[in-house]
Amino acid sequence: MSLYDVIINKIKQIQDSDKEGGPVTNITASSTLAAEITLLSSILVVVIMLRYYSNALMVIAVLLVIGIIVFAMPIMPKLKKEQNDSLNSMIFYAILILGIITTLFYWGSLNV
Amino acid sequence: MIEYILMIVAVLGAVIALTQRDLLKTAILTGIPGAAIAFLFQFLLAPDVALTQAIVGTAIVPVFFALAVKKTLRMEEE
Amino acid sequence: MNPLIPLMVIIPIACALILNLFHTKDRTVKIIAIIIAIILPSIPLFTNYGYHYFGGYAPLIENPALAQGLPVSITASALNVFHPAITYYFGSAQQIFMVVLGIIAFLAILTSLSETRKPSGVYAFLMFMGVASMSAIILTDDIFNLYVFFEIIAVTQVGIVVASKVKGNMETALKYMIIGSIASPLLLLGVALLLGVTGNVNITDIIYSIKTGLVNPQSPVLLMACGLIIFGWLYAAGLPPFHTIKSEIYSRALPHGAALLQAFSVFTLVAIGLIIIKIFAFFPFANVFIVGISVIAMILSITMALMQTDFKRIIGFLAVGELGYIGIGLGLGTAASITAGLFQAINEAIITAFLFIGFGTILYKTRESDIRKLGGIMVEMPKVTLLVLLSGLAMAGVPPLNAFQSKLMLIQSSLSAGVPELGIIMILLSIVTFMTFMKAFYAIYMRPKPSTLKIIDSNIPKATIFSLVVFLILCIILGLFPQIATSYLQPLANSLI
Amino acid sequence: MIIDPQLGSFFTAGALIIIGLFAALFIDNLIKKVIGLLFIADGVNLFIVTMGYKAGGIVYVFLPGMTVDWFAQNASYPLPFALVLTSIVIGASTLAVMLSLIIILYKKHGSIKASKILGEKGNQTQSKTPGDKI
Repeated sequence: MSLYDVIINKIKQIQDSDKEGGPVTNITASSTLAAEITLLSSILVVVIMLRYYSNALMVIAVLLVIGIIVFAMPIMPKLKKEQNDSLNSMIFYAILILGIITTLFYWGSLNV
Repeated sequence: MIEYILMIVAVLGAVIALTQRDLLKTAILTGIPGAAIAFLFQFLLAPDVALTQAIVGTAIVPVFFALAVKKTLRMEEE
Repeated sequence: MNPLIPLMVIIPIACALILNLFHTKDRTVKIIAIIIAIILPSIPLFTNYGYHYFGGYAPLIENPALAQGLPVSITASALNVFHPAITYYFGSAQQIFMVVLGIIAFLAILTSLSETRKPSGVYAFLMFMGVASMSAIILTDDIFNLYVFFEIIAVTQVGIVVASKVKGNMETALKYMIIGSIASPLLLLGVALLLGVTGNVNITDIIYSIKTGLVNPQSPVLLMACGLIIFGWLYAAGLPPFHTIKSEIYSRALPHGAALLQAFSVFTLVAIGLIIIKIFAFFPFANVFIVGISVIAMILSITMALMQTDFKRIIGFLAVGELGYIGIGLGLGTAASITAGLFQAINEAIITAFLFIGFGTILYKTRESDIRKLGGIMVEMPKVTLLVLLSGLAMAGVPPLNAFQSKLMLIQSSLSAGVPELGIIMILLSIVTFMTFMKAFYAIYMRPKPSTLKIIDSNIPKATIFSLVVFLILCIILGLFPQIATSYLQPLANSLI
Repeated sequence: MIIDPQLGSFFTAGALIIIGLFAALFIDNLIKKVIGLLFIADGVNLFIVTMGYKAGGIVYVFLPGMTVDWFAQNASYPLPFALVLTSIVIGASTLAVMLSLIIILYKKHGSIKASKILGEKGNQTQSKTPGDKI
């Protein structure tokens, strides 16, 4: 069994477990795979941008991201579940981001 | 001294309003922080804002909530 | 003083109120709405550049008659140049934004009037009210005025969603409103902190105070204000964490409503984004943050678009993802990148409206928006299919069309700014955008038709096809002659550096 | 130790904003959630008014007998108050829209719990006749 089959089967398994999405077709599975690859490759490129702050940090972050890729492979179904349409989770993320923004701008900017 | 009492009333009123199980009580208690803030505006040298807040915060908004509660559920669901 | 500048806001508001009066009188509504909608894009064409002071209260320096009797302590200080009135500024960039907004509004209103059998005065009221507040947000130079219209536009967007009869629209509207009620008081708090630090709500004066050292730029309160205004900006534009609700809003509106709603988001993003980079130019972290959140917006929205099965939601997520390009352009902060970002904003507004109205024809024919249940529409309407395909090509940035020019400019400016990674991400994600579009396009148009699909036997209205053709022509013109738009945008970008 | 009234007022405003955010985040009942949003708006209004306050000052009404300089030094700053008037009215009107939407949704679902009626659902939208009148 090649790696592709392993990943596709895992994606299908995860998508089967939530019944709301309807039947799992080849199109949905392969687009999940495409989304997964897009996510990982673009995150890797983003992480490389850390070199403007510090090279060592970039190396550590790249290794960390690669580690996450290997161990938590189908990230996209989980990410989709996280970004659902529930009001409570939307408010939670809004307030979380508000907290992050205020922290970054109020304290972080004084020393950066 | 009165302003400190008003500040405490505003905060406590907000907390008490949110902890009621009877939503109609919540709706009426919403007027307490509204009124306290209106008095506080008067103290903070803004009489015109205080007038508006007194009308909106103590009369209109609680009535809105009470009407909404009347049209929906009186008690909070489990 | 220029009397035409306030008319850009007043005419749509007046028209909205009149249309509300004529609700149920179909013919009157149709005629008035179309006449006013034609007038909308043409006013900015005939307006001279300049300032408009409401009430005529010009700054003292321009108003010697008033300044005569005042003590020297006022005329000699900075008060002499401050703007006492609500000020609207109309420049070349505002001109092209207003024209594009007017064209999109005209086509959206035209489509809505022709696709609905009974034109509704209330729906037209909401559309015009939205256009009016959007014009005010583009024109205003006063940050509190911006907040007021920000609230009006939020309520209008909710109204446009509630007025559509799409399933689940009320729930979405309430969610949008509740989240908006968290975000907009915090934007107001940001405005208030700016007011508290500088004692002013006029943007030009705030910048003057910061530049001339009347205010300490490193004051933490000012930085906090920056953070809160950025939070409000995220909500208005629909960048993360608000990308889910924003795409949901698009998918629960009617197609012409969605075309208008996305134009509102694009222009609000540009207007408030420009204010942020104008006021907080001294603070490089704001730019870094804008670039970061834009990249996150692009990645999250485009990957989420791939996972959706509802084509309205797919376009909704793609529309939010494309906003990231504009954010990157604004955040990089060079003259070339800001020009490219603004040009991308214009293209994005046109192309997404094109896509929404184009895919709206499927809803008109089948009342179905789930791509798993659709198929074989190409046979039914080959001409519209070609137009929709072209809109997708435009969004992906295929050469003769407009987004190619703006994306190329963005990538070039990111290279010359020394951040080639952003260019790589932009190329990668525009390929994935195209792939997402092609997935939906294949499933809807080219797959064999499922037997359960019922196609309603009515022709696509002429007005819809006319709108699509106009959008296509705009795309081709801007793609072949990008300097038409960029020459208008460059002065603004240069003034920001 | 007694704190300055202006500072105390700022703290009250901050407390109201935080109570509001807490209610919006953790209370599941929609009406209470909306009350929380009202408290956020109230807190922000109080914050803005407090900014215009001047300790030991007078109300910003120019009475005969005052000189311009004395008035400029002692009057409170009226611009924030003008903003708050607008903001109070906007808050009340958006509140009315939200409550009416809640009433409509209650008639549809028979519940006002956010997790029940605004919870996680499928992403499918199905359009009814878009041609119908609104």
